[in-house]
Amino acid sequence: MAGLSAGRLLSTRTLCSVAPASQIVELRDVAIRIGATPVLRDLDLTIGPGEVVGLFGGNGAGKTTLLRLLATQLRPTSGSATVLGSDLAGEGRLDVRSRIGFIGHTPALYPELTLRENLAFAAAVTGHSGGEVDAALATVGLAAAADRPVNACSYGMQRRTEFARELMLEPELILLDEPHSALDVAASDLVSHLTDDVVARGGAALLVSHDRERVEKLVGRSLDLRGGTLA
Amino acid sequence: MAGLSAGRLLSTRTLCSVAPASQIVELRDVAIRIGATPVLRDLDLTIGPGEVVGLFGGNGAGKTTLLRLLATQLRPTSGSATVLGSDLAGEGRLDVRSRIGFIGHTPALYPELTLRENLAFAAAVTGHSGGEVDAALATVGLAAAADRPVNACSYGMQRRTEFARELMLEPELILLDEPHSALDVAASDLVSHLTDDVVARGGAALLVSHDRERVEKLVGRSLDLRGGTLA
Amino acid sequence: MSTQVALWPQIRAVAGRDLLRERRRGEVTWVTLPFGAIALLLIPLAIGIDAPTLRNIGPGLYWIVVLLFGVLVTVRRTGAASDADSALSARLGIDPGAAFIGKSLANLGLLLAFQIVVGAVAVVLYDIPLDRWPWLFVIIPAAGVGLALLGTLAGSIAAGSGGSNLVPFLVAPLAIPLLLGATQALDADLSDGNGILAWVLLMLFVDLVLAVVGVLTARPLQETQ
Amino acid sequence: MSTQVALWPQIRAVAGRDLLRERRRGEVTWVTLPFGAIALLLIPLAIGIDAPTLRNIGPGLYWIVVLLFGVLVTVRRTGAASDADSALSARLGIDPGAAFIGKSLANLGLLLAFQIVVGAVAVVLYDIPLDRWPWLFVIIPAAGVGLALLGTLAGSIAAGSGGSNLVPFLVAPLAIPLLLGATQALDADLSDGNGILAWVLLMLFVDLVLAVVGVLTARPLQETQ
Amino acid sequence: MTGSQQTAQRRSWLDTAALVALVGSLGMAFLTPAEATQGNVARLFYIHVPSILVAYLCFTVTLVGGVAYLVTKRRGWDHLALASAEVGVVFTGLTIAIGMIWAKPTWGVYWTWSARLTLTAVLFFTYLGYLALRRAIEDPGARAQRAAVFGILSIALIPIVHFSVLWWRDVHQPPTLLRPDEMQMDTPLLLAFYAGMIAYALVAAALIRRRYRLADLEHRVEVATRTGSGVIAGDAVAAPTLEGR
Ligand code: HEM
Ligand SMILES: Nc1ncnc2c1ncn2[C@@H]1O[C@H](COP(=O)(O)OP(=O)(O)OP(=O)(O)O)[C@@H](O)[C@H]1O
Ligand SMILES: Nc1ncnc2c1ncn2[C@@H]1O[C@H](COP(=O)(O)OP(=O)(O)OP(=O)(O)O)[C@@H](O)[C@H]1O
Ligand SMILES: [Mg+2]
Ligand SMILES: [Mg+2]
Repeated sequence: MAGLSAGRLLSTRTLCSVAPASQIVELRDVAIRIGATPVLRDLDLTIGPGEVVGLFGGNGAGKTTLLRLLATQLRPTSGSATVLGSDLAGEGRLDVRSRIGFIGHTPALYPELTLRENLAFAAAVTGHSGGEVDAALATVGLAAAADRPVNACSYGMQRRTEFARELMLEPELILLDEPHSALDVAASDLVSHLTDDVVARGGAALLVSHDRERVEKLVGRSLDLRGGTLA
Repeated sequence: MAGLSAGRLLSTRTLCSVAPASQIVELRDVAIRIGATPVLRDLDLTIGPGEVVGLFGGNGAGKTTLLRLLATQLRPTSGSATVLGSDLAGEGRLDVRSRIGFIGHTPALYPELTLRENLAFAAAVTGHSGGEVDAALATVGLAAAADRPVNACSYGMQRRTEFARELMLEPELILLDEPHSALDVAASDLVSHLTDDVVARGGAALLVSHDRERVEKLVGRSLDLRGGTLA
Repeated sequence: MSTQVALWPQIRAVAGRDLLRERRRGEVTWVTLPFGAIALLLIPLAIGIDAPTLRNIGPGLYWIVVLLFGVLVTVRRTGAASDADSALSARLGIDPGAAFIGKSLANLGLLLAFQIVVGAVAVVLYDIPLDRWPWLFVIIPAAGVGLALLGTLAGSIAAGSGGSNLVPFLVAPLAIPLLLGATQALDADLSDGNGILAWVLLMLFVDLVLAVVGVLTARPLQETQ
Repeated sequence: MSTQVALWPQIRAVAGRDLLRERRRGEVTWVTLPFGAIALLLIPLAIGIDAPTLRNIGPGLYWIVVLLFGVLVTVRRTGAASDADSALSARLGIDPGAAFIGKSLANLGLLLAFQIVVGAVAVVLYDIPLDRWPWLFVIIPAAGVGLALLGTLAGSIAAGSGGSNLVPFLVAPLAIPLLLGATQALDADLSDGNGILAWVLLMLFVDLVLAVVGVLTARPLQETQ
Repeated sequence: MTGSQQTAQRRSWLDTAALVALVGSLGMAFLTPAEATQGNVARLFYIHVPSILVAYLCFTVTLVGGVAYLVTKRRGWDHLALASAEVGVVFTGLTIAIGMIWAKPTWGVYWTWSARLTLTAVLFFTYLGYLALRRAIEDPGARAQRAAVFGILSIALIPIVHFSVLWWRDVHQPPTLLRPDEMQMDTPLLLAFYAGMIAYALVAAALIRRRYRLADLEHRVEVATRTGSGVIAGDAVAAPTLEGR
């Protein structure tokens, strides 16, 4: 248990200590219950490097739950789940977190801090520089709004900031939950820009959406979640 | 100032004491500042009974701000603003609140309460019956999930619950902020169902969206918000 | 299309909602209440006093804990107005006066439970003599009502822009008469019921003032949110 | 694609974030701190005691207020993990130990400010004699460190499922030695520095234990959130 | 050995030893000479003190089990922590009950303000809290980890309870037994005390063993039911029923 050795505090840390995985996501016979409620069952899913996958399904089907599993926010109740070579049931999942990008329904930003402060924090804990922060904000078109606190920004501006964060952090797996919602016409290309970026680095992307027409243009493979499992 | 007479507490209350307005929304030369920041200016807008209006504009243009003004959550900084015959700058706006429906970016639901409890509360304070609650939940397809707490429901389920609330409360003006986002394919007709419902009662609807193609099919008139004002 | 909504159902719905949310979250039951009991326990350990003195100052300590933690009960998270919360209140157009009374009733229920449980702990821990226990049936509710109203008022002031910074300054001066009334009414030096009565009347007067002020200012306060 | 991130920048970033958020919100400055001072003022009113006694038990009351409100400082809203908050921590993969230390440092800063301001109020209000004031430069930080660590630990335990209900049970036992050390170290009965030293050492020992336990359990606690 | 065989199992040697030792120690407690000032009531000492010391021991085992679980992640350590915490709570309760019975004739009240009494109650409630925490968390892994942390932190109370009589002025007896400098007891009394210690320790061990088995069975049931199928959460959401479509 690496975490129990206090010596780690004094040393530096290797985020990528696992061997490069042949597959980015590997789920085998995974089930998830939340409390007593079964949400997902019999899930088998493999996503390899360079893949962009679309995930569709009705409201409450379990799409967000699956993304949260892959983002290490939930643990599988049973089955074997591996992301970037790290077992999602074990403690090792904490170490791949910084390599997995996630944009969910609710913006994960500190409401009191400005957009720049939010990104600067993300940069500081992941070893990126301040220059990258400004570059990312400029990419998403928020350079002029960088010093506005998040709670004084529109919903779309908050989502754009999350895209800026992911562009800056360069994850190897990006999970996008309804990425087009709240982005205006000019910004909607951010989605493909981000997935292209990740894929170009040998990563993979998983996109959840209800707008099949629009998203199927971006993905190489589509999955349907129905009855708690992939159809 | 009706609220200052404690006698009202003992009597019953007439929510619709104003005379039926000829226009549902009337803004003349309205400006809104939040703190020191000017967000909207020179706004002129009239929406009559039976109208369904689409509102478009880029991220941060001020669409949500305009809806919040009409929902009496914000007050105009200058200009004259009337909704359902009630002046939005004055205290009377408190009395038209129950007649204005609003579905915003973030679900306005109590996270600890179940879907049914949330609607039952809304019903109780507006004088609707428990039967109407169940009917509304059934309409949006959530009858079987009615006893789940909001924080154990997916985002789409939460938004559907808000549609159920508005169907039950039968507002005379309905304000929808990106109504299609989070609704699955089967549920996306809820938007037109709700606006039809309001319009059929002589009300009006205002829809904000980034998906112009989809929303222009539903609306009779489109507005563009640019540079803080309606183009 | 005119809807007639009586105020009493609104009051009941608001109080019911607050109590239900608290039951689901258990913030008062599981955090505030145990902390209050633990505070009672820590105080004598910190000031290191003996049993007789403790019996003497016990009631005062009890009321202090009720006051300080009572404020916590009334400004608890489920009671506090979050963004979604205030959007919902705005949507439903609940009468501000009815909302004030409903919230105060819910607060009162929680406060009474808090007072009784923590009171039992105080009696056991500090060995407080209960010679004049019948008065408690007046004093505890009178203090509870006052604190509940005060807390609700503080909450609605805090909900306004920039207002939350001023809550402590507002609560303290108004809490002092309540605290004084409650402690003096149980003071062992008072030999007759009349002395108690005067303090109880002071508390009831404060309660009345708070109720009237609360209802009358509910609308203007709501309006400036 | 391996990224090497040293822990010290992470610690600094976390502490900086917490302090910045608090500065923007002003929860401690404008709510907790005034309430603490007001509590000090109300206690003698409630227990109705005279100046000499007050001078005696004053330090104890001060420490009680620091403890109770100190816990509030550390579990304040900006420090508490909201949903978006924990989603973000999960996204960034901050080292759990570094996060623990960073948060504790921020808490320590706020607590020291609280201790000093409320301490000044206590000295003025209660006329506490400060014969052995140089010791304060050890005792106040020692108590602050302990409470800061304790609060952070309590916060991360509360962040998990079902855990928040138990924070009071956890804080109390660990707070007792801190409280004891702080009050005894300033007890007027101790005539020599040795007596004080023993209590200060007790506090430092508790601080050390809390720091070690906090860092070592950070990972398992994070993992179960 | 299957689960049903385990539960149906006859009393083991440990159970027998515990029973014999318990009877023996109670016998010795009554054979010792009556105490000078308090008389027979002082015989409660032979239950009061051994039971709290055994409770301390149980809570220490909970700590050890917790640490070992965190290091090895072996389920068994968590079962041990749970079992010994439960038994410790029982023995703490016994100490308090006997103490209160003892207090009535000697101090005139069942309970009074005293640091030791109060802190013993805190000890009792803290470990009740430990057990409550375990009930509150559904996920077995998360439960074991959080409980372990709680068990580690709560151990701080034991020295506090023990030293409380020295740290605060107290009506309760100052230490007579566990004093580093000298023993203040006569030999027969001391023998009866040691007999009590051994007896209660054996009783605790027997109870812990049984509870450990039970925890193991509970865990197996949990695992077995977890993979069973139920109604999937998403099936509760239907398509909207919009009339006139
Ligand atoms: C009312 C509840 C009581 C409680 C909760 C209580 C609690 C305790 C505890 C926790 C200990 C073990 C302390 C340690 O060594 O760590 C203890 C020891 C002891 N108790 Fe009590 N006690 C109570 C009443 C009494 C009474 C009424 C008497 C007799 C007058 C008594 C006599 C003793 C003695 C002689 C010891 C052994 C002291 C030593 O050698 O350390 N207790 N008690
Ligand atoms: N509290 C505030 N203080 C300062 N500026 C604010 C505040 N709230 C909103 N704004 C600004 O007002 C502008 C309009 O915000 P609004 O939320 O109305 O945009 P929007 O049109 O709804 O955008 P989106 O499509 O992203 O939802 C934004 O530029 C925002 O930064
Ligand atoms: N904490 C919880 N307790 C019980 N059930 C839960 C909990 N969280 C989620 N669920 C259930 O799990 C199911 C899947 O939720 P999820 O958020 O993954 O759906 P989704 O596919 O993302 O739907 P949407 O399209 O509406 O976003 C839902 O039916 C929901 O009710
Ligand atoms: Mg979802
Ligand atoms: Mg908007």
